[in-house]
Amino acid sequence: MTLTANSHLAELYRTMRRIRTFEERVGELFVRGQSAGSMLHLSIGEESSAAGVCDVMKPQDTFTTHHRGHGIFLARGADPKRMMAEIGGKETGYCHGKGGSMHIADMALGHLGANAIVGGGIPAVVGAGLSSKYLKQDAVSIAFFGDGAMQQGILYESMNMAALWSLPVLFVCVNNQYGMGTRIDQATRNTAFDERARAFGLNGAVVNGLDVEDVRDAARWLIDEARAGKPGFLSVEVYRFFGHARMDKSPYRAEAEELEGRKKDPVLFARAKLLDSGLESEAALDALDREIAAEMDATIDFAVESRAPALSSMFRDVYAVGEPEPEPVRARIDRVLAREDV
Amino acid sequence: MTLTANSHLAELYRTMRRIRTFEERVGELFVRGQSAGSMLHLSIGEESSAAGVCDVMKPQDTFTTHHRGHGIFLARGADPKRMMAEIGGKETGYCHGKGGSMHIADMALGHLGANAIVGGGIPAVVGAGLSSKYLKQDAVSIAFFGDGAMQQGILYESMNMAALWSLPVLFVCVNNQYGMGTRIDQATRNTAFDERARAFGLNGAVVNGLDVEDVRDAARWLIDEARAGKPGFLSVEVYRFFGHARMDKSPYRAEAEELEGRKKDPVLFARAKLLDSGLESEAALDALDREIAAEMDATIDFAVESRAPALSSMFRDVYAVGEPEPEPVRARIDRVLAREDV
Amino acid sequence: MPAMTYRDALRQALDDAMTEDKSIVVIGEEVGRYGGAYGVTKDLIKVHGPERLIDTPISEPAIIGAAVGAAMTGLRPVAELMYIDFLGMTMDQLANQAAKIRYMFGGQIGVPMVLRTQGGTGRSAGAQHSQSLEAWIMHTPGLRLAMPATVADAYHLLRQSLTKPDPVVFIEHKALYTRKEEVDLSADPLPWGKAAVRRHGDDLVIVTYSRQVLYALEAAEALARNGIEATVIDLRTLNPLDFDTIRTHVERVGKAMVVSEGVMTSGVAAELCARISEECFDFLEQPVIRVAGEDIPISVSQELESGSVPSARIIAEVAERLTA
Amino acid sequence: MPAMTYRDALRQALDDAMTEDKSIVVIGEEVGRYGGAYGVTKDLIKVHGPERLIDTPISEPAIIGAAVGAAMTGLRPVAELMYIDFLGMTMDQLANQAAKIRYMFGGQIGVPMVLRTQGGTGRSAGAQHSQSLEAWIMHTPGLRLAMPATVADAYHLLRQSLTKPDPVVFIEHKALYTRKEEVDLSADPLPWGKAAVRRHGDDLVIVTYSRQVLYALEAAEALARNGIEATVIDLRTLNPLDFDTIRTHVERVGKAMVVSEGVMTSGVAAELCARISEECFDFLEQPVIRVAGEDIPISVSQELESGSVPSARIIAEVAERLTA
Ligand SMILES: Cc1ncc(C[n+]2csc(CCOP(=O)(O)OP(=O)(O)O)c2C)c(N)n1
Ligand SMILES: Cc1ncc(C[n+]2csc(CCOP(=O)(O)OP(=O)(O)O)c2C)c(N)n1
Ligand SMILES: [Mg+2]
Ligand SMILES: [Mg+2]
Repeated sequence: MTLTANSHLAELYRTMRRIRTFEERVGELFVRGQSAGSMLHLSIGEESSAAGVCDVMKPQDTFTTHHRGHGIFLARGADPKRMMAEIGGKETGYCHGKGGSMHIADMALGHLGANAIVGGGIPAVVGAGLSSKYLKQDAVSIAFFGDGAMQQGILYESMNMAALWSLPVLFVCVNNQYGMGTRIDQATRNTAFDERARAFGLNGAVVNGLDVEDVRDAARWLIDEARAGKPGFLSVEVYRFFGHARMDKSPYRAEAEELEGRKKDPVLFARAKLLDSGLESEAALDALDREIAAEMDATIDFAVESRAPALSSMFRDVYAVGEPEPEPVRARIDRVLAREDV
Repeated sequence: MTLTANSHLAELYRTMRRIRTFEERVGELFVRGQSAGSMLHLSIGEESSAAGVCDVMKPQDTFTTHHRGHGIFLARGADPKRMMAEIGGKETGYCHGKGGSMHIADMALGHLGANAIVGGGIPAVVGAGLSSKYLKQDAVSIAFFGDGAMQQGILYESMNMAALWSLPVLFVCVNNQYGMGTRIDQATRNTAFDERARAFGLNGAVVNGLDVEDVRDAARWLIDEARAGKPGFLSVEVYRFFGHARMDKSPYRAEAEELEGRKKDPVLFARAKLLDSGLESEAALDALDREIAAEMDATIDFAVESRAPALSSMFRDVYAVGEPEPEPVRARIDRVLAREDV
Repeated sequence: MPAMTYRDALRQALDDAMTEDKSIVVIGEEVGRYGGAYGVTKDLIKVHGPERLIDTPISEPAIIGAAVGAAMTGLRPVAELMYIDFLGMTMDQLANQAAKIRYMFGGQIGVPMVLRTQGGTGRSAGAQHSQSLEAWIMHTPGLRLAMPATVADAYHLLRQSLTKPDPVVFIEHKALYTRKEEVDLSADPLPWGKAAVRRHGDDLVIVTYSRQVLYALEAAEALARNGIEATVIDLRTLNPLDFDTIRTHVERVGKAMVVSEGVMTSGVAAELCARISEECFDFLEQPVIRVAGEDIPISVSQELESGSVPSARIIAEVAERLTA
Repeated sequence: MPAMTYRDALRQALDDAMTEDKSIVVIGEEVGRYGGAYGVTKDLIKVHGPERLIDTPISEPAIIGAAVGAAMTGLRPVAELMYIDFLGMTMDQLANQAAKIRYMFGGQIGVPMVLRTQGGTGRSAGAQHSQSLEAWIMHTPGLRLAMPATVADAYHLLRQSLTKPDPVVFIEHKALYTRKEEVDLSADPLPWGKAAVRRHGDDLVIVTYSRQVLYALEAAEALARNGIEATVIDLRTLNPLDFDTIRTHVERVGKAMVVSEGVMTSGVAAELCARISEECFDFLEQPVIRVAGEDIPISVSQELESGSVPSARIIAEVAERLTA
């Protein structure tokens, strides 16, 4: 690590660059036909939401993410190799190939799980907030989700409970302007989402995601408040640089809009800020970027070289170890067909 | 009808008195053991919400209600005999004894149905609004529900759609301060419900339900706006005079609170207003009340004397007439057991 | 032995479990101050406090979702759904989250929660408050399913459910709350997952659960007066399913009837009938007969309501023909 | 005859139906501008306009609820649920409202809507995007259920569904969209509710639906090479269920296998197995065998995913043993 890292912004930059590079490698894994399926949702363009919020989380804090959660998990400290292996459906992945990109989790890092159901992971943080309060864990629980989830009713039920019970909970909307092909103003009449949170009695804020330090500052306020019992909501305004998933070329948005949107690049912005302020040199940042590239290249090799899970592992972990297990269909049929020896 | 009815308020009074008296008779039906079950939710104390809103509805307008919807249906012009028969589970009821108090409906009056699911009838008005807009029916569709439904997520999904699509829809919360034993401030942090509606881009208003004319005026504004394409939300603040359902004695609220709450009586308030303003005489109102009492007495007789539905009607109306019908279990078993003659 | 109601046994189970295990919290509508719509949690708030009897807004999806999150972070929540009919709002949190979390996450963590609810007919509560939806649960891998028929099981199955590492859906029957039995709760309970043979007979096996156990026993008494002796099996839990007990008796007797209050088509009775037909094929003298709820919604009219689900009379009548 | 994909047949059905019946509107996520997550509604917005291809927010419960209300007031909505896995959020609106409205209201009105969705495995989409939940629907009185396996049925069943007075759940299979067949859409379709006998044989009857029809046919070809001739029945609709066709063939042949991609326990295969076992009891030479999805969630790992549901190979292997 050649970076002088004489500022915290450099750390944030590193986190964001790692996310960006990782996501690029996920794209490669897909192109090489080594990913488990094509439902891969890249968080390129959204790195500031992940880096900024996770930066002010404490070790005991917990979180859930949506389907576009690679960046958040990385920012929280995930091992990119185990992530990539999971995205490839491999035995060495975080979930041994059962979860994949959309259902990755790691209890050690307080990652209560990504979710393929839009809004599906939101109410869990209310429960985690209850645990924190009742068991005095001093943990804030954060739900990350997209702007699409702003129209899922369960969000308001969850906000309402968090406010009613004064729970240490934060709701973070990664507002990348689109849910698949639907622009936020095609999904709702009033896009000032913080008003909703306030109407339910929460703190609410909107922050431009261009500058990760702004995100971090907003998150710090809201997390501090949440820890003290006043839950909050934060919308981080970013732009989804690419299609919804790997197969989507975003034909529903104009190229001009995309070009404009991609100018809102939190990684490049942080880089420029570091250089402008003289905190880091171009050479040091280039070296860092190369180092990250190498690190992330290795994740592909790791994933590709890892084994698929053994077929027999299929029946594992439906229930806890030692509990009655599901009987394989084959075993059932064998018994029925073998009945002549009765 | 001996009432001079020289004012519209007198009409509203009549509507409210009919509701109150009807509900009292529902209570009697239950006490006499002639109701179908005990899940009867009286709207005594809430008459102004029903009378005020229905007063400004047009014939083509449609609506759904919650489980406490007798008053709304009556205000809309329902036949109290058929209502009482339905509450008794009788063949002569609106739904031939299948629906009962909580699932009563009448397409002729645009009543798209009461609902035993808190919030369950809300999204239907979005669909009715779509029909109205697409088929140019010029109809507003109104969802009536209790304050308890303010914490059901589907309400916000529905509000959001109504606002997004500029539908002729109105959401009316009959805020009787309680959902079963839970006071509104025990269910939510911020009880200013109109803020939520505005945060979703709807018109929002709160009105004190003491004076039915205030309710009517608020409803008129919101319904006019809705008809013109701006959906709205109205919370009518009333007090639930009695227990949640027939078995509930409300031990969770203080007697002093109940006595205070029952002072907020929209029926007596309208009566006093009529008398104070000299629009009606005490004698005329007494005569009206007696007339209504007699009318409602007759509903009990009608219900009690009506037949239970024939057992065979059980298999009717699962699907449309002429479509494949469900096979009775008995018929299936008969066939299986009669197989020896194959 | 003291007589106790089903309701009080449930309450006692919660009370005892909460006393022993401080991680248990009850979360649901009206579970605290009100004491539960059917009185099961009555006054528990006075003993265990409002932080452990958590009254919620009417937000079923988030109630179940919050229970999932709480179960993942150190609590053992008992989420109450006032009526099983509200499952339809919560199946995402239950079937996509609670049931699958251990599996999707490769065994990292479980969701030790209990979803308590009640179902069935008997109170003229109509189509949206009288259903028997256990088949949805039984069809969802990852969810355990307990349905007590007796007062003792109300107690013991709930206590056992509250020790399980995986989500348990615990379905009470609304018509049983006031049922009283003499019980000795200190007697050793049957193990979790084991069916109870409530009556022994050589002419017919009736396999059932929940309220229909009582109907089956009533029918068996009537049948006995006509010289027909039925074995009545109370499954107690549908997941795990104790098929060994079913097999033993069906193979011994050769005739079986399965009874479920749920809608017949694609219901629990179908699974039981299929399983017996497959596995006991060579022993069956007659087809396995399903006595189950009609393929229709439930009406408020008492006549239609009681006419649309099995009764002791119908069970007896069919049993008589089956053994003729 | 022109070759056409399953996807295009569905699209054509919607297009033709919308041209004929102006009350049809499509309502769902990404159905308009985007053209559907699987492309089924591609460019229909250009033909029929945005008032009839209604892009919605991501609000599944309200989408179904809005469709119910629209269906009661003059429209014939096609509500699209992008994945059947999202049923769990909508079962209240579907099972408590859509399915029961005609009944609860005493026959006053129906809910002529179609819920289009897709299910099944095949895309490494994981536990929350690969389920086969048709059993929940089949267990709900009031809902019709269609599941096309062929390109022609994709067209005709959807057209027929769009004339029905009651709610129809129409489940496509995600692995079939790109499947191509030569079809003559102008040929008379089978009536609604009638099963198709896709292959005739005297040794075994395989009863199935949706993608498993293709696997069964593939297995039957393999079996034929070993001299075993299977009848393959494609149910096409699960409600109504054409049991007469099943009965005719099972009674003729004496051996039956039922195949479903859904989880085995308490699933559609259970209903079919139970029904055949009851009704064809005296004709069965062997127990009815269920080949179905494992009682586990679906993994993203391709190996685990494909290993957890039936395949042509397994069907053939079991059939061979069953007929040995
Ligand atoms: C309940 C549910 N509905 C629909 C989908 C299909 N879907 C997956 S992602 C997505 C868009 C989500 O948009 P947003 O929440 O803004 O997240 P983003 O993809 O922009 O990160 C949709 C509709 C889903 N997975 N879950
Ligand atoms: C989805 C759902 N949850 C819970 C219930 C049980 N329940 C019936 S009425 C009620 C209280 C409703 O309160 P509110 O909406 O304020 O209406 P009110 O009874 O005060 O008129 C509850 C919890 C239900 N019927 N449906
Ligand atoms: Mg988005
Ligand atoms: Mg209320």
